Amino acid sequence: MTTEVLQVIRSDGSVQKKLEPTLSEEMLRKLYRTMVQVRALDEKGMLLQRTGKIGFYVPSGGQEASQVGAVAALDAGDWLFPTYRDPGMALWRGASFREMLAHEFGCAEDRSKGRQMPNHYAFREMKYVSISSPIATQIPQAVGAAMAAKYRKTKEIVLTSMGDGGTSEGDFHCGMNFAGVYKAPIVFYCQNNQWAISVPLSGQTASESISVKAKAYGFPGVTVDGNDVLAVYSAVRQAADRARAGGGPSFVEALTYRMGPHSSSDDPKRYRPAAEEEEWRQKDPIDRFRNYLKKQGIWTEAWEKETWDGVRADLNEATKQVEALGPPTISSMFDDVWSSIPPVLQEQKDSLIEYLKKGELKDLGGAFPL
Amino acid sequence: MTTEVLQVIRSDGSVQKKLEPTLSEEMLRKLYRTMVQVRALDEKGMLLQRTGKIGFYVPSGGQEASQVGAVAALDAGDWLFPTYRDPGMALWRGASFREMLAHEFGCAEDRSKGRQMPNHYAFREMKYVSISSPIATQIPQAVGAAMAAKYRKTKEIVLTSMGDGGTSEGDFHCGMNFAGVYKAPIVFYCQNNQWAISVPLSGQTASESISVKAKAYGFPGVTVDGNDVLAVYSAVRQAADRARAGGGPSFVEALTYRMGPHSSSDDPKRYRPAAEEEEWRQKDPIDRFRNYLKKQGIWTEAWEKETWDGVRADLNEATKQVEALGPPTISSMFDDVWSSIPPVLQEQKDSLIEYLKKGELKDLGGAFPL
Amino acid sequence: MATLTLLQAVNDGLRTEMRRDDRVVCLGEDIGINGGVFRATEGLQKEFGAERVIDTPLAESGIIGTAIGMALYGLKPVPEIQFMDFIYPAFDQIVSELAKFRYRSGGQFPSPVVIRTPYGGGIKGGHYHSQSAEAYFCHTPGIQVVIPSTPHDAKGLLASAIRGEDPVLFMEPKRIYRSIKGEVPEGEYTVPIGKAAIARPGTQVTIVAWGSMTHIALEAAEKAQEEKGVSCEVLDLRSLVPLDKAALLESVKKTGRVVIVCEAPRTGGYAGELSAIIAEEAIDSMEAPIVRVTGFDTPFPYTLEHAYMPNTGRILKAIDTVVNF
Amino acid sequence: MATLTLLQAVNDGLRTEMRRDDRVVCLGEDIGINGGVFRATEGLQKEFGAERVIDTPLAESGIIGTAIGMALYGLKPVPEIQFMDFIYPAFDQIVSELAKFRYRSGGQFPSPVVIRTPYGGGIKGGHYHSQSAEAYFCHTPGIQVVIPSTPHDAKGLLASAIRGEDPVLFMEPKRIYRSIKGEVPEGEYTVPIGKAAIARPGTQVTIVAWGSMTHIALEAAEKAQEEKGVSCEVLDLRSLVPLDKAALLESVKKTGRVVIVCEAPRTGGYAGELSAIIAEEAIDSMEAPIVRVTGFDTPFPYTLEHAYMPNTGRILKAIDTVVNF
Ligand SMILES: Cc1ncc(C[n+]2csc(CCOP(=O)(O)OP(=O)(O)O)c2C)c(N)n1
Ligand SMILES: Cc1ncc(C[n+]2csc(CCOP(=O)(O)OP(=O)(O)O)c2C)c(N)n1
Ligand SMILES: [Mg+2]
Ligand SMILES: [Mg+2]
Repeated sequence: MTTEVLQVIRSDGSVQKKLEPTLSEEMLRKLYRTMVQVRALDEKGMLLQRTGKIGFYVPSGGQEASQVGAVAALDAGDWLFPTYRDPGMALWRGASFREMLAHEFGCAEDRSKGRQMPNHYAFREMKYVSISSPIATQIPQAVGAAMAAKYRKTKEIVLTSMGDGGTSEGDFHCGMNFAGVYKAPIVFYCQNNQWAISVPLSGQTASESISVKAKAYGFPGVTVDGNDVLAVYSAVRQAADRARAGGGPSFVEALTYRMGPHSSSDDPKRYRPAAEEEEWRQKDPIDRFRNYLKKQGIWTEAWEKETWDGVRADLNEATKQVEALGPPTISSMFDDVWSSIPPVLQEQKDSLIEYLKKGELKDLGGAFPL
Repeated sequence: MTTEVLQVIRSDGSVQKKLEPTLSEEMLRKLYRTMVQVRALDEKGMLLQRTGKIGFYVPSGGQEASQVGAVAALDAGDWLFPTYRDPGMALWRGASFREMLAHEFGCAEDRSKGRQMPNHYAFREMKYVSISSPIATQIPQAVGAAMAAKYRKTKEIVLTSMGDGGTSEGDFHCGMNFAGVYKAPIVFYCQNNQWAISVPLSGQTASESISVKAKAYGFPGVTVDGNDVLAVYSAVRQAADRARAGGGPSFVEALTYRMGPHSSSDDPKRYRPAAEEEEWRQKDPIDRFRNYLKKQGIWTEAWEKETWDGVRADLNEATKQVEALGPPTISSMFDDVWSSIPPVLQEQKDSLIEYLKKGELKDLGGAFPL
Repeated sequence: MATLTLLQAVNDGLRTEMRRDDRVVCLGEDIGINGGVFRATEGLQKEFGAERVIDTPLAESGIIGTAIGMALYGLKPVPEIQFMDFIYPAFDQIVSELAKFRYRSGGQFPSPVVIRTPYGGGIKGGHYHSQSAEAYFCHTPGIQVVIPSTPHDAKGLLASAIRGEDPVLFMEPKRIYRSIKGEVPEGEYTVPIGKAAIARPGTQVTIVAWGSMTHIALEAAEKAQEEKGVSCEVLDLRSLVPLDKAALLESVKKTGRVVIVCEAPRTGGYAGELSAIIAEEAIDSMEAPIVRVTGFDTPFPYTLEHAYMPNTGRILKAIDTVVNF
Repeated sequence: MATLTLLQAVNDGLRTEMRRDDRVVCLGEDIGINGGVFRATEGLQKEFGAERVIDTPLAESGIIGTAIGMALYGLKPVPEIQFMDFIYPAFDQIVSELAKFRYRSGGQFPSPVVIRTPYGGGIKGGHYHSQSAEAYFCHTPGIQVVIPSTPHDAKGLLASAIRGEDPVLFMEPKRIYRSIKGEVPEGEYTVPIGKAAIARPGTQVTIVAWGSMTHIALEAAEKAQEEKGVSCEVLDLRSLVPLDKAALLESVKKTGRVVIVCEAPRTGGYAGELSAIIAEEAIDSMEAPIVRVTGFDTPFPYTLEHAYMPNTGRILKAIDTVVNF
């Protein structure tokens, strides 16, 4: 059995008319621009890491279409439970480079107050839920939010993102099963980028596809070309409409590829053939979409340059600003464990601050404000 | 979609010839006798609990065919990772009533030394692995044993049993997925008795059947009539043969019904309609098999009586013997945490024994040997 | 005021808070039509419907995971874990997620989930229906650990937990679910989290306890008074985290002698933490070494549970030890 | 003898035991062709094949669950959990199953699994790549908790763990994976589990530590000697369970002053247990209250990790406190 793969834009940019979504030119341009933003942020992130300015970075190059196409198919009020490889979902919803970078630097201005590694964003007002490192934990949480939305009889739905590796965790199973039972308004969205660090898909599961797993929970699953932003958009849109109309959960698998290393700590040469990377380079999601925009008469050389130059200028400006920001205060370490600080923790805080005030700041490098 | 249900013995005892396994008369008699043993043990167990002689009991009435048919389809050297509702698997392999009851009473002679609640058997030499209360934990363990058998290139295979509720736990997913990836020689065996305490199947999963879940892991799944001992036998046998031949895992779902309460602590009247129980009573697995044996000319009134009388006599004799056995020594509480007792625990043991020797035994009811 | 069992007080507490605030939802295995295997949620589904009193599939990680999502959304979920022994499949969701959501998001995403679970030995539940796992959670910053020992506190502390903004592990001593009765005010009231109670005033020895051990400690204190004329103060911690250190140290400084009772295995149990705190901060007042009366470093046995669990005899012996030091 | 890093010693230890006994198999995420994300299993799959050095799907409960099954069957599985922060999905398999199998089956089904996992802070790993979760497992009867601090001990303790008959949690201090080097004998040898080591002899203060904290303690001890002339003994516990209580009490009775260093959150950490034991059993010898130098009761922060973790400055302050009491 082979799984059918939904595609809208063929590699030459021509289109399967029947499946093509009707999107405004503005929307198409925003899709492209956001994909460019993701790629530019990626380059910057890896550079900052390589030059020692930030400690870690998770690139998502190659997955621009699958991130951006999915979020674009939702309403602004829908909830996102993303992974560390979904910066595009935040950028689409209006996160600024400054906000993203303040997080990579872990500085005082970081929304998460420097408590998590880079790429673990959180944006409350965008309903972009705080990302966790433990894989797949967001999946049942997303189902809970969807159940809550249903209980409140709102029209909000939820999308949760995951990797191919993430489908192996017990929490994937729990979340999927609960959603099926409660007909929760949710889209399960898997970016199957073929690898979980060094483990290829064949080492992850023996199922004929990832989308077929939805059968185990009684709702539909489809597989789409994840490097085709319009295919992703269409599939997620359909799933979202279904959820919003009370039809319950759906599963969407997007076939894509992580072009870079798993993270700045990883070296993919150890485990995967260069030829495979090269093969996927030919399927670059930005190139593909550019071909489409060309065929639509939207794309021009000048607009391409303007887009990239604009994005890069924003990014460089943001980098400069963020480099000048300071780290969080040491006192802030004790905030947000609870809604208010209990006496035992207050004592710990007081004793650390008192100790540091007694001139022991050198132990901590000196540069950190109390 | 409705799932096909494999059946060999129709309710009147007539047979779907094509599917009928060829079993010796001796084997058929042993199947029947073991099913009778299970039912008799059940009656005794509930009685002992109701009269306060044991603290707890888990009946498995209604599921005699599904327990016994499955274990009978295996080789004696195959491993079992069962649940608390599988006494029939132990009885088939030769466990005596005395051994079973010594466990229900939690006395010194109990193989588990009185450490677990009733129905949590363990028989090393039968490869009947120690049963756990936490649901579904045995599933990945069973897969590990199967992987080990494969590594050792033996012909042993593994069967793990679970309830319908058990399929919802993360460990079900982990075990199934690992088995698919490693083509482990294992049979996943689900006794779908329609209820997980008070939760009906529809509240457990939205999938069209339980056996369809195997698709998510890339191996076959079938559904059989679990009150038809020959259908169970055939399906498990086929799955076992496949595993033994290197074909990897299979999933077998047996549709059955728990006729009694979930346990001696449960009252099913609170949550399920009497009519449903009545409907299933008509499908009694022992009656069904008796009809078959009649048609085969094996069954006689006299043999029926002899079987029941023999089983009941054994059981009464065993009960008498076990009632006379004493509890484990208090010292034994400190054994088997580790292969040998470490100093810190030795101190704890010494201090308790010393305290009890100082005449404080009354605190502990007095009746317990040190 | 009605006289209720601890179990009825929990039920009353849930009902009262659900009537008060439609954000409160319950979920768990068998909590609906069956009213929970102990009947703590009896009648709630009937009153509030199946969308607010939700029977779940058999998956604790799913229960806590979805509860977290509901809390992030703005509800006040109160999941039940049927026995505390079965909380471990949800350990990752509790320790990595529930306890850390507010912190890791810089305060953007609080997740106020109240996990209710019956815990502890003394009901002949054996290996897997008897554990007292509070120590794991006390060592997990970000989750409060609350354990009532009376019907009055059960309802009042549960109300505080549900109205609060922080995750709470609410452990219910199932051994005394039905055996301990007491006056419980009708309608709404709260008992603050983070305040210990003096269950019995005394002057010579402080016995620290929580949950069902409070009652064993009280029995021992009675006997010590009657049989030996020793006056014991019994401090019922009520919340282990946040700890009422002030009350603890005050009692200890008064008596100078301490017995800590904890039914969990000894090594790494919360009694050790209390002992360490007292040794560090009140050593000057101590007239004798602290004695811990605890479970043993073995899994929980079935037949021998009475030998495993702290009882009045062992507490009396500990009282002797600290008094005659 | 070769000079190896701690990481190389682990790798050497695994290879040596795998050569010695074909029952030994390794499994975990990315341990095969990739050699583990830290390279602890580098080259093993090449030497022993993919059936003995098994890359697994991404599911810790599956890893530990299958490892238990292998052990029941008669193998000696050595699963790796990629970071200790990710051990929690397997918590149920470890706590309910691995630790209890022998006991609950009356000794019929031992399950000698050795779980290796890198733990601890100091590598800028932030919230979820820095935790020291030993306390949870120390409170779980049935599993040994072993933590080496030198290459020599890493290999020797790992050999003992693998040859032993009990489940072991083998925690590897990743902060010093590469920074600590030392002489490691070639071929087979063992270091016994359950014996502490005196990492530095001294007379006035006992500093108790384990894992990477041993080296911070040693630095502090050096400085205390140099700067203040205070002689500190550093006791490296090496195994937390079973605890070498004799060695602990011997040192404490000699010095009368104790500092315990533990990088985990303070409340309920293993330092508290040690403090409790010392207070109970050696109070007569104590010249000053015990001081614990620990992480704080917050989740692990990223940017501020240096402020969170115990450092030489805080240990020196603690030494001052116990000396000047
Ligand atoms: C519970 C857990 N186990 C292990 C890890 C270590 N880890 C981080 S990412 C990763 C692979 C994830 O693969 P996949 O889900 O396919 O997502 P991708 O990185 O390919 O986007 C692993 C094993 C983790 N973060 N959490
Ligand atoms: C992890 C866990 N959660 C909850 C329970 C409590 N419990 C015991 S049996 C049971 C229902 C099991 O249903 P199923 O798997 O269908 O098996 P059955 O009892 O019907 O044979 C529950 C919820 C448990 N034992 N373990
Ligand atoms: Mg992937
Ligand atoms: Mg069932």
